[in-house]
Amino acid sequence: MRTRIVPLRTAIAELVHDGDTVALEGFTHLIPMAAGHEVMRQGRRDLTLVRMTPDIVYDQLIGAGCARKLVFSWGGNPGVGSLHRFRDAIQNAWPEPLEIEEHSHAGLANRYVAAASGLPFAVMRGYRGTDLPEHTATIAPITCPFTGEQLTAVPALELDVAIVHAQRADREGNVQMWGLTGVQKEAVLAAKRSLVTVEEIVDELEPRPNAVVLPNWVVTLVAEVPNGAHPSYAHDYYERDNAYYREWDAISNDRNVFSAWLAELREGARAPA
Amino acid sequence: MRTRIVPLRTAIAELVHDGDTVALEGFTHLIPMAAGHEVMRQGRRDLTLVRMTPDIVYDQLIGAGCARKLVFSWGGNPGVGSLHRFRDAIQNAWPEPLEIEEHSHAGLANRYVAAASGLPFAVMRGYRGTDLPEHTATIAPITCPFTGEQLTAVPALELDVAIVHAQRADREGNVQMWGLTGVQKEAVLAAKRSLVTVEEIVDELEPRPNAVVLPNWVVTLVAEVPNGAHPSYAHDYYERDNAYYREWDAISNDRNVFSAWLAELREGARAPA
Amino acid sequence: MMTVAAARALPDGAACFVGIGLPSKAANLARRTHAPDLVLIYEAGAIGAKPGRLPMSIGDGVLAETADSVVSVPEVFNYWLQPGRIAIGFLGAAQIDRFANINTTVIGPDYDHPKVRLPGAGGAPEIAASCGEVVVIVRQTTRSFVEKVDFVTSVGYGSGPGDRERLGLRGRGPVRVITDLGVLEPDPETCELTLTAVHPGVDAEQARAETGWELTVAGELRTSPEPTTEELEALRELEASVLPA
Amino acid sequence: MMTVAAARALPDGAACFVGIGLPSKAANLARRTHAPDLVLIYEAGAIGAKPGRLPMSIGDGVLAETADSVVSVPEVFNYWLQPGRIAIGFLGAAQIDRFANINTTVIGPDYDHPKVRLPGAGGAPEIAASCGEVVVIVRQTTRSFVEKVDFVTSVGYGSGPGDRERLGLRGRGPVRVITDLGVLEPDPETCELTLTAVHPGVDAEQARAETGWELTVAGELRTSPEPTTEELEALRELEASVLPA
Repeated sequence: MRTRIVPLRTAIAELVHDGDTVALEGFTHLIPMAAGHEVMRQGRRDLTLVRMTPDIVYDQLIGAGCARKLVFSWGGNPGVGSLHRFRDAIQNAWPEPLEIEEHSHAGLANRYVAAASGLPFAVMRGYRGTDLPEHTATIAPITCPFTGEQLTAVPALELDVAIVHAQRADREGNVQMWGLTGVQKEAVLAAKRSLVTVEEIVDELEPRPNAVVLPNWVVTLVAEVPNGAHPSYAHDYYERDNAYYREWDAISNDRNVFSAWLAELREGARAPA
Repeated sequence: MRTRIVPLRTAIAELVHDGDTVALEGFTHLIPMAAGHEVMRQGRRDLTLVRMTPDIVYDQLIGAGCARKLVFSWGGNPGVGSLHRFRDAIQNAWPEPLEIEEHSHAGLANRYVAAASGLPFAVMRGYRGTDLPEHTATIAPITCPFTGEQLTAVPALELDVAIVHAQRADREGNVQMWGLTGVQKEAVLAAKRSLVTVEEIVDELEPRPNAVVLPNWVVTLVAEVPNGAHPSYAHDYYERDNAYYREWDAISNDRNVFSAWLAELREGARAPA
Repeated sequence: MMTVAAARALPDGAACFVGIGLPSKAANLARRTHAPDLVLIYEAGAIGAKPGRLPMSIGDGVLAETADSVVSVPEVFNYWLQPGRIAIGFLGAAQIDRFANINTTVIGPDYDHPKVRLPGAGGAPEIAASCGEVVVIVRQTTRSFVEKVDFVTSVGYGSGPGDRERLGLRGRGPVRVITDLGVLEPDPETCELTLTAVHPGVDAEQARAETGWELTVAGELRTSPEPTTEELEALRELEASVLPA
Repeated sequence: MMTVAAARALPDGAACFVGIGLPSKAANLARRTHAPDLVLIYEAGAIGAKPGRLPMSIGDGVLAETADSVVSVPEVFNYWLQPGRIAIGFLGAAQIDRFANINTTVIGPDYDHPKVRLPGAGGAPEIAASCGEVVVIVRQTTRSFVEKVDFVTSVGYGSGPGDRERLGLRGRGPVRVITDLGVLEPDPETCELTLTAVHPGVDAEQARAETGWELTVAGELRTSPEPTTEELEALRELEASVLPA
């Protein structure tokens, strides 16, 4: 049961099905943008999309009508402002209604940890006194059996598919990423199936500082997608394209401009600039 | 509140008090042996000693009468056999009775994690069907508030002092260790006070693969103790002295031989070979 | 002035949990002026970041390159924030109320049909709960300074004295709210935010006019010292250091 | 022969949680013979270790140097073992009973005053609970093969069929007990350990004599194939590879 290395199109077709619960993770760094675009191209629907920081690729997926539900903890265009497609979906149900399940970062991170750990829930200090538990069913009180102290439990976030982007994989499908690596390991370990897009396939993964290695026996598919995190960045490969994040503000702020962008994306092999 | 760099003798005198709960951690690798010897030299008593794998340094501390209680998950001389002083304390109360609190590795590791996380307990799958809960009070059932599934809770293991050994610290007291790093980070974060003995103090900690860095604001004291993990090993500094582990079997197997060894240790600045 | 005042609130050597935007700018300004040993912690996983330029996002590469330690996001929250190891948390707000509760979730009374959907919680609820103390930076207008927030994303003092203790929140809560007009601090008795300082050229009346509740003004209202030449220069350098897009 | 038989029990490509001593030797032998892609996981934090020589301890430096990934001890147990990602767990035992329950804690009926104090649980209880299946290696004598263990450190089949499910243990449990005399497997109906193979030169009577309960012998008792030249050579090389002390 070794990882197979396949083209991105094949990977998405094989792993992501309508109605799946899917996380594309990457905390500002190494966001699997190209994989998200391929999901839009293949027209997946009714997805439950999960992501701590839905930013422009989730704005795009929501605007493209791929999502039925969003599980998240912070939705914005970092350094720029709002996500207009996300707002339009919540405020005006365009292009269709979007159910939301809202957590804090700590809560969502612990939901991934619980799933990666094979536990049904995680315990944390959090949410107490906030209005979140009133609107989010996946938050519950729990009492310490030793001290009687009241804490908060959140259920494991089990995924059908996790998609992450990394700098490298070797020919056997072992994956290496470095720099800020967020919750990517937890997301992959929380998923039944996983896809890692990588900047390049190399002969050997030489050890590096601050590297996370995912052994091939926990990765389903690898696809080589150079520049696959653009406009986010890939540490030691390319910088964040801050201009694109600002451009997105204009593209996404108008339904017609966005729809033209989406049509172009669906026709082309690459995301329109 | 920056880390101070002090001689080992000063560090033990300042941090370890009679009756404290103290963990010397290091999973086969980087065991803080020299620090343990200094605790014996200074004649600390009534300690609650905590360690996943009490091996020869704990055998020594127990034989020296420093411990009132041992919290552990596996006590043996790895690759050799039994710990004779540990056995003699439990089976014959020599040199005095030793209370024990016994866990599995997974349980004890999670107790450190809970304490490092500022939580009163951790949740795990474990212990069910074993005879451990009957004898260990710090194991309790807990029910998932979402699924109703029954799991196991273990309480946070809060330490007065954590002592670990690392390869390096810089002059500001930031600590770097690499190779197998066990539960050392968790132990330090679980403790009110911490001591890190290091092979050397360097000007700068250049980044390395598989390194754990403890920033100086979570480390109380650093002491430079070259060879301080002998007879265990320090990755990239020296190998494990397997012969010493075998010798220890003979030294520890006889109360008189052990007592002579202890007297020599207390007189000398270095551990007798 | 708001950035300078916020930077001044950070004591040298403290560990500080910073969000991107104004908090990050203020924290980096502090590092370049009076607090060179400030320890910056970013939720993306950088412990002890020392960025030479101003990061553009919370996960900017410069944070990993200059950090003492790079850890996973769950570790940041579980091992570093949750146990109360971090002295100061730095938060922004869309709305803040009389008891310093913060809203970054929705504007409007109906969560399911919000007037404006905001980004949401992010790391804020646990920062507000667990940091030793919290500093809030927010522009002061009647839209942002409200009697009661539409949604409690992060707890300040709840509905008044004793609420934090009852909820088991272990940090002290917001000790200072820094605005473009001045500084507000909770009254030690009532926990109500009170105007304790105005910036140069601002008077209490202006601050009261931009506050959505009957703002109490401290008996001894201070005026913030003018930004020093050193502070202004450091700020200019910092702003110039942002990478060209 | 015991080591060779144990090595044969490991299918190529499987992830295998190995303790030090006989399990580690057998797993490394398997890697050098029929299972070059066996993934070795050591509790000290080495995921996918490929030691060129035989490690002396569970935390031997060679494990970190050759591993695909080095992780913390809590991570090994929480992210890798507990969710059932590891196909095979390899355990030793001081005592094992009719239902394959294992004791490595104390010998004697009184925990507080044991006849012999053993090392204790280590990683075994959770390996026995969570690995896909468990292989046990232990020398067969009436002292080690007992009707009922003095202390259940790690659960095999409890008191019989259905117990694992009742306890919520998600792995299949011990599927094979490899001794110096032969191989025992749980009966599919009763879960009782049954002799299914003897090593060359051993007969069922010898095995029954060294078992502390009325040992059932399988209808078709196999004889283990003699160690091949390749296996013996690999074993010799492996033993020679231990670092000089």
